[in-house]
Amino acid sequence: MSGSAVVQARRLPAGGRINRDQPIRFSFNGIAYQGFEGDTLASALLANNVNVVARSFKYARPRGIVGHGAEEPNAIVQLGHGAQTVPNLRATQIELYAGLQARSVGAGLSVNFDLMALVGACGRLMPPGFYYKTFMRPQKLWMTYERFIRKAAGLGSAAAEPDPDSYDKLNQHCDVLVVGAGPAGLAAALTAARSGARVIIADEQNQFGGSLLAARPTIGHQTVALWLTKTLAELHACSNVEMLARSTVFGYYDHNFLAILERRSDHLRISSPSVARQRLHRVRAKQVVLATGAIERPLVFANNDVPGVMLASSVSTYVNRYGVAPGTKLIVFTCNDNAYQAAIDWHQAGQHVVAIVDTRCNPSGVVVATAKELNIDVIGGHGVIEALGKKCLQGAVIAPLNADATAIVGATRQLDCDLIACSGGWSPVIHLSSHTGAKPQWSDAKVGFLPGESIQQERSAGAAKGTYSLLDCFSEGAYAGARAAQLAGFGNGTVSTTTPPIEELTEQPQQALFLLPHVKPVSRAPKQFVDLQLDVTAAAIELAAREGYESVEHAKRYTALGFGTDQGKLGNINGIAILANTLGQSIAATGTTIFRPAYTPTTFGAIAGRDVGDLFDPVRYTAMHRWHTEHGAEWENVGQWQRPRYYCQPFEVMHDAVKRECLAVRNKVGMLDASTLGKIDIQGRDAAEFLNRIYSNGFLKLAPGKCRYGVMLKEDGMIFDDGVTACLAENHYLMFTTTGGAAAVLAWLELWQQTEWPELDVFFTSVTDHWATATVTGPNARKVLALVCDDIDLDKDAFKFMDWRDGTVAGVQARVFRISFTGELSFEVNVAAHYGRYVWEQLLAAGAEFEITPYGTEAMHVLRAEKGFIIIGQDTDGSMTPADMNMNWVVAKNKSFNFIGQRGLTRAACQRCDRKQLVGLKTLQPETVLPEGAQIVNDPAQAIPMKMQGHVTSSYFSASLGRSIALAVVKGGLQRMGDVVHCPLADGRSVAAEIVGSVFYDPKGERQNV
Amino acid sequence: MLLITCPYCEEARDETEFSCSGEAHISRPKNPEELSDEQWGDYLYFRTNPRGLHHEMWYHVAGCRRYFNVTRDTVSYAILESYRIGAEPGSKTPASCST
Amino acid sequence: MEKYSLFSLLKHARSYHENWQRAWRNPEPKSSYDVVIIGGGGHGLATAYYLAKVHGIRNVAVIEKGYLGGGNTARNTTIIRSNYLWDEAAQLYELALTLWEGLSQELNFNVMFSQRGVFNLGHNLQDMRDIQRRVNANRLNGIDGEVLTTAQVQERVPLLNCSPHSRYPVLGASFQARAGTARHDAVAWGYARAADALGVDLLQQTEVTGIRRDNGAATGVETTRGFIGARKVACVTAGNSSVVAAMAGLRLPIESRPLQALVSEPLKPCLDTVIMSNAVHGYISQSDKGDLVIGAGVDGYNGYGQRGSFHVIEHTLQAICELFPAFSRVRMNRQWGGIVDVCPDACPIISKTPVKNLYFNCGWGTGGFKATPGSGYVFADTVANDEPHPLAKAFSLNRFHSGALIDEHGAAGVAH
Amino acid sequence: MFEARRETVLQYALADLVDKKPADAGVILREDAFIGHLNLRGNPDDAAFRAGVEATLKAHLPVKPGYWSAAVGASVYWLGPNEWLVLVAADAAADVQHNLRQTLAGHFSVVDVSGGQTIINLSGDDAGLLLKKSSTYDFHPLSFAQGRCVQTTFAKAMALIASRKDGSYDLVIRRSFADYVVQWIAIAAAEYGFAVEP
Repeated sequence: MSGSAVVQARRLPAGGRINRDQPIRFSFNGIAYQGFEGDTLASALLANNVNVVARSFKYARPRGIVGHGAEEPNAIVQLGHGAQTVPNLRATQIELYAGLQARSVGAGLSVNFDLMALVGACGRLMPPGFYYKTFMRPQKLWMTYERFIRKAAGLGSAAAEPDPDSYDKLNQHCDVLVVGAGPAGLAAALTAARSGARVIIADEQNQFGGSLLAARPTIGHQTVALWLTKTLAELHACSNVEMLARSTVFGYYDHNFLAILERRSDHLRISSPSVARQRLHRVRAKQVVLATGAIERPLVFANNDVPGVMLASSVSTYVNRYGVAPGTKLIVFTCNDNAYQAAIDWHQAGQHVVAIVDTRCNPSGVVVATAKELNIDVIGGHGVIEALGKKCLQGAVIAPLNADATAIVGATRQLDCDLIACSGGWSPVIHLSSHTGAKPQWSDAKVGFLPGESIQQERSAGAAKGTYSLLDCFSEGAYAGARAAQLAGFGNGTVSTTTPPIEELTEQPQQALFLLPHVKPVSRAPKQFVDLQLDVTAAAIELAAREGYESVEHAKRYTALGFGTDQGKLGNINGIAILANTLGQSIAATGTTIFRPAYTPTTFGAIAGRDVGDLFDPVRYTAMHRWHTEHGAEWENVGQWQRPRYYCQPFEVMHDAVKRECLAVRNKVGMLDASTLGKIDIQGRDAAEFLNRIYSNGFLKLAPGKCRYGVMLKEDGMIFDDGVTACLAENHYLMFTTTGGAAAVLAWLELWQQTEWPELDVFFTSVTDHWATATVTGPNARKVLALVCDDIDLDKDAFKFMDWRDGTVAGVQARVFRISFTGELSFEVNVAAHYGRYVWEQLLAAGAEFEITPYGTEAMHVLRAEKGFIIIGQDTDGSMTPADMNMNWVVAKNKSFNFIGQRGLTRAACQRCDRKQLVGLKTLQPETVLPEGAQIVNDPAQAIPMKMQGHVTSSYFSASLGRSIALAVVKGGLQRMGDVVHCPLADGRSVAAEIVGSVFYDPKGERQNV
Repeated sequence: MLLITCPYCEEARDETEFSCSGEAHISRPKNPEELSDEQWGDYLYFRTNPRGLHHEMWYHVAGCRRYFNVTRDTVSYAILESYRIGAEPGSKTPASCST
Repeated sequence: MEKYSLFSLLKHARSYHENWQRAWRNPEPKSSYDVVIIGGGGHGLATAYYLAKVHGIRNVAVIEKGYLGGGNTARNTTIIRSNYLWDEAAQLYELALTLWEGLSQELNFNVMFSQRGVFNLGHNLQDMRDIQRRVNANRLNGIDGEVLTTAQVQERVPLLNCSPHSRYPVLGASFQARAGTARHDAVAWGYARAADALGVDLLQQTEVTGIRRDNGAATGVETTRGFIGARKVACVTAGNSSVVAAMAGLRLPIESRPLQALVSEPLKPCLDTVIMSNAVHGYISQSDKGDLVIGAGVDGYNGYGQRGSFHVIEHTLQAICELFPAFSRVRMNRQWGGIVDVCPDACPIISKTPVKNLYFNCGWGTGGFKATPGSGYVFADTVANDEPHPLAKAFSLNRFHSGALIDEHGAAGVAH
Repeated sequence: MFEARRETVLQYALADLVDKKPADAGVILREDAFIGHLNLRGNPDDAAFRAGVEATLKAHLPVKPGYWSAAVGASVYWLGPNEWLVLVAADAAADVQHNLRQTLAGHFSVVDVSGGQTIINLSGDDAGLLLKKSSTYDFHPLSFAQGRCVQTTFAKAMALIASRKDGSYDLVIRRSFADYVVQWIAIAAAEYGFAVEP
């Protein structure tokens, strides 16, 4: 922070809900200022007489603060810096805290620096869609044009470092969710709470009370203030009520699911990993009350963007809630009674009201009278048609208007002022109701869109429904709360609360006014802004219509109306009205546009929650995981599992390690952690019949003690999963699945049993996690096992290949399977996982004398490839049949039941002989290893596009064979043994290889049978 | 964010506990081998995909692991009923009539 | 058609832009047309344009129930690429990409085709095998592409989290330099304006309620503005294909699913390319306006509501924060949903149908926008000649009976 | 001979957390390790089956969805319309399985899954809040009183969650997800004060 805090020139001597004993120092655009506790950044800036807070997006015009909340289009700032900077926050929604540092976004050096204004001068060259009409030639230059366009666009900047803060979520359930804690919302919450319902009430502001917080503390309002205090006290005391301040309900989703963003730590300036910066409340509500209030609508006149033009309600808010006078000489410009309050508040605050300019011919009624009693000059039948000044307001041009305010009917004159509080009436905040799909309804009486017919369990109350009288808001809210509670099963719908005794103000009807006439036609008048953030003018909308962009969506998209970060909260309705007028049709016929979440911008990190970093996705460990970690395992992610890919010993790189592991298995003995394989226990009288239907090969005659390899197909005949199934006992089987396929296979089995064959008595239970599996494989495997197992006859004739036995291994109850994925003599030892690491270590100890070597998935891949064993998902891709994999032996020809996938296999396309088939490839240079994924052609010299014959699915250097080997799928490959094919690589080389059988090692398969 | 009643757990649960397995009441032909490629293709791939009432199958994967059927409006997403496999839907409204 | 250029802009500026021509007419329907196209999205408008431009068939109407380009054209994340795995798909998308490259000039409407390149990240060994396979296939098909190491990716995308310690580390990527993004609305408007100039009638706010058939042949459409006769009826109604098909008594191998997307607030340039990750499930680019444009996965159930489930958005933003930890403090401005017609093999249907003179172009799933020019080109050809364009042959309906599917799931993966 | 050594599922995961023991912890975690877990399947409408189970376990077989019953020797949790989890003493698992097989006839299945899962007990004033952070299910005491149990999502894993008489909760989780679940709990509970009870 630089310089010393300057005085708060515009701070009123008294009043406001601020703590004047708590001065707070902050800085804006590098200049130090002082505000008070209770200020927002906006109110503090106004207190310090900061008029220009931004430069506009397209024309680089100076802009000031217009509103006081979520609707603010101009005061968009970059908060903080470094990793914790936040772009595009609204100054009107930032609670002031000590040391706050903010900068204008978009602006170049300084918002007061006028160079950018040159761009503004070219404004006439930038009608809507000008970029669709230019920058087309020469074609190759677009990327250059684009770079400049992109630089000019965009508001704030994202951080360049990872977010140091954390976010979390709460899953909430309630009977009644009340959105908004203004008069209607509080009344609703109170009645609902008294009925005993579980209530959540959320409000985006730091204090509850909504509009009541800005109410002037006069006699009439004392009772209101009292009511507020008492209501909040009662709600706080209710155990069935959760009150969420600083909590924006930003989305209303299907089946009454609402998302709330709670801001928890920014205003406290704490940042700790254990305290979430923001919290997402995921609320499932039985009933919802939308008391979201309304936003005042600005009036559209020439140069209405000059700093000093504000919303009337915002002027009141700054005066009453923050004790700030955003100017000295006020003009209130209105077409309704409501805005007179701004003049009255201003006057009461001891400030000078130049005049109230009212477009209605002879305004009358209570507030008008009050204003006149205070000697405020009320000019009826007039409108402000142009604001004067550049960086700050210097006056207003007013003109007499005809009855419907569409034409100027007399001479214009100037009024001296530095603040215009304008009001075109109110727009109910129907965003959330609109999220549900309810179609907004235009009301000529309310001159605004009202919530559409409810689709979800929700109802609107108060200003959100176009009800603006305070008294009606109270009662409407109370009724809505009671009704919601009743529908949720609490109370009988009668209102148990009383509303404060305040006198009812009768208002005169407002005038529907969306665009002020000017002495010049719209196309030639000074800019009349509709959407301040995106610099969309009335002329732009007229032009869009003229060019044929007549539907609201076309006009919006062509002009960018409503696409800003305020989502057109101020501009949309004026814009739609101007379009309607241009097309000569009603607003209702022109229609609104659907609001989408988020109501206000919502932090990515909060929506992501804690599921980032290590917790992004569950990581699954086997029982031996820690042993692997302690012994230098390098990991491979297989689905959610972490499996050792290889174990690195000192001075080894992957290649050495894999070679060592492979040779150990082939020549001595190795051990693999195979625990991740899916395992499903299958029991029931019809288990065999079921397996016989689900597998492509036969399973009716599998005897206890025996295992069989099987392949599962989808109904289209394509391979889906494979694995060994063992018969444990009569009507009792254990199915192994691939590691990645476990969950899908279980769902698949349940699907067929539950939906197609409920008559089959069979139950499936996942036992994947129960068993830890150590695969001992290699010539010495039997010797190793013999040292730790004495109750299984390991003799090769007693315990054959594809048998399994029950027994004890290292004193632990175990199931041992003689199945092999390496082609070597193998025993898969399964024990209850509690004993996994112990048995693993015992086997290692026993194997020490044979130099038993733990190996990982990489060696496993090489070893199985040497044997031509396929891996689902690597050698297949969902478009491969058993025949394609040269595995017709696994397809039963004459089952009584037409197994899953059988019919698919007989379709024309599956019968073609030019399908890709699994073959082996031997590069002509034995040391050359083909890259996996290399494409195969017959003639590498042919022109592009080349005729591709297939691709390499698996490729390794086989240490045992001393050469490279590869598996590939090649069109008609099984008929092409001996052919030489070519793999043209990215680097220009083309590798020649011979098509061979897919079994490279021990073709007769003798080693696994010893 | 759907709230789906599982007819076995007998309570409404968050959508994230379930997975949708497509159109309901598509039973496997009893005699696949007798079907033409055309008929088999229809069974495998062709779906009603209505705009309006849709009978679809869901799997309570994070709950009781049961499959069951749901009648849901594919425009409003409103769920009219959940019913067990084998049961017939109560709401028979032809899909086309609702939008 | 009035020529758009800097000079026309200057000229009109002098007259306060009061004299710009309409981009397209708002005509009354004729009683009949040579070809009626149902669906005024990008594909339908492109089809109309090429029918008129290439085949000289100008007595054409495009019937749109809402506003032009109001469906998926207005809702997608504007990614354009052609690095598909299988020859059939790759060649179709490559035709589209080459058309994109000259489209602004062809239509005299700047569609802002920005060839900023597309990265497809690999997060596990199988991803990398698939990337190798795809890039090799692309190269031999004459489609540009390269495989990059983690270091190369990090160098080109500094903000990307390439830490080996992340849950699913980036192991590498495929990169297609000619790929990129375009301004989605401009595509529809550009084709509309050009087609209109060639005499095509664009009938907005006109809904087709039925397809009239006369002994097995389509003869016209019933609409909310009365019956409109047609020698040929071409349906290009993504998100509604099954419904329109039902009007002609047809069923399609399609499920209509919500596909969600979201944008952040506008930011100063911080990402100058397109990042896609199937394994981590998210894809992201930055629009010229400065918004981060982010795509989510397809929802798991059928839906015509143009809304999806919140948890899909949550998952997508988890992926984005995982890939770009610096974006965690950026804020979501708007989210929405489109309706994608998903085919079992994640490939489109461009086909004649059992009903004579009735043609369907649908099932693009998440690949529709990028294909717009190519789709329109081959479909126009198919309709004009009543014979599949060579590039459309493989995408006919009967593949679902013969079993000759083109399984692009590997390449399609998440939405894009 | 062999000295069979067994490890609890959370042995390592909790070892990393030993120092985390604030006195005023709002969430206290305890692993109930080495319990016998049996997955039981059968038809609840079959009186013989029900009688057989209850006679063998000397416990009530809950047929009402979402309930569990506690008895001296065994507690039984409803998992689905024909599926239950039976918890017994670790060393009793084999016998109980044997006895069930002896007693029951017809279509049923019993599977020992003891090695595949473990029980995490969560107590403390903020245990409920922790569940709210982790699961979409409504654990409000009114709807989730003692005796209730539910299989649902927990963070991005799954769990069987049961509410106990003492106001604490039991989570039955799968072994392979255990480290993830504990890490999640430790982080989510940090703001309430997190302790691990031996």
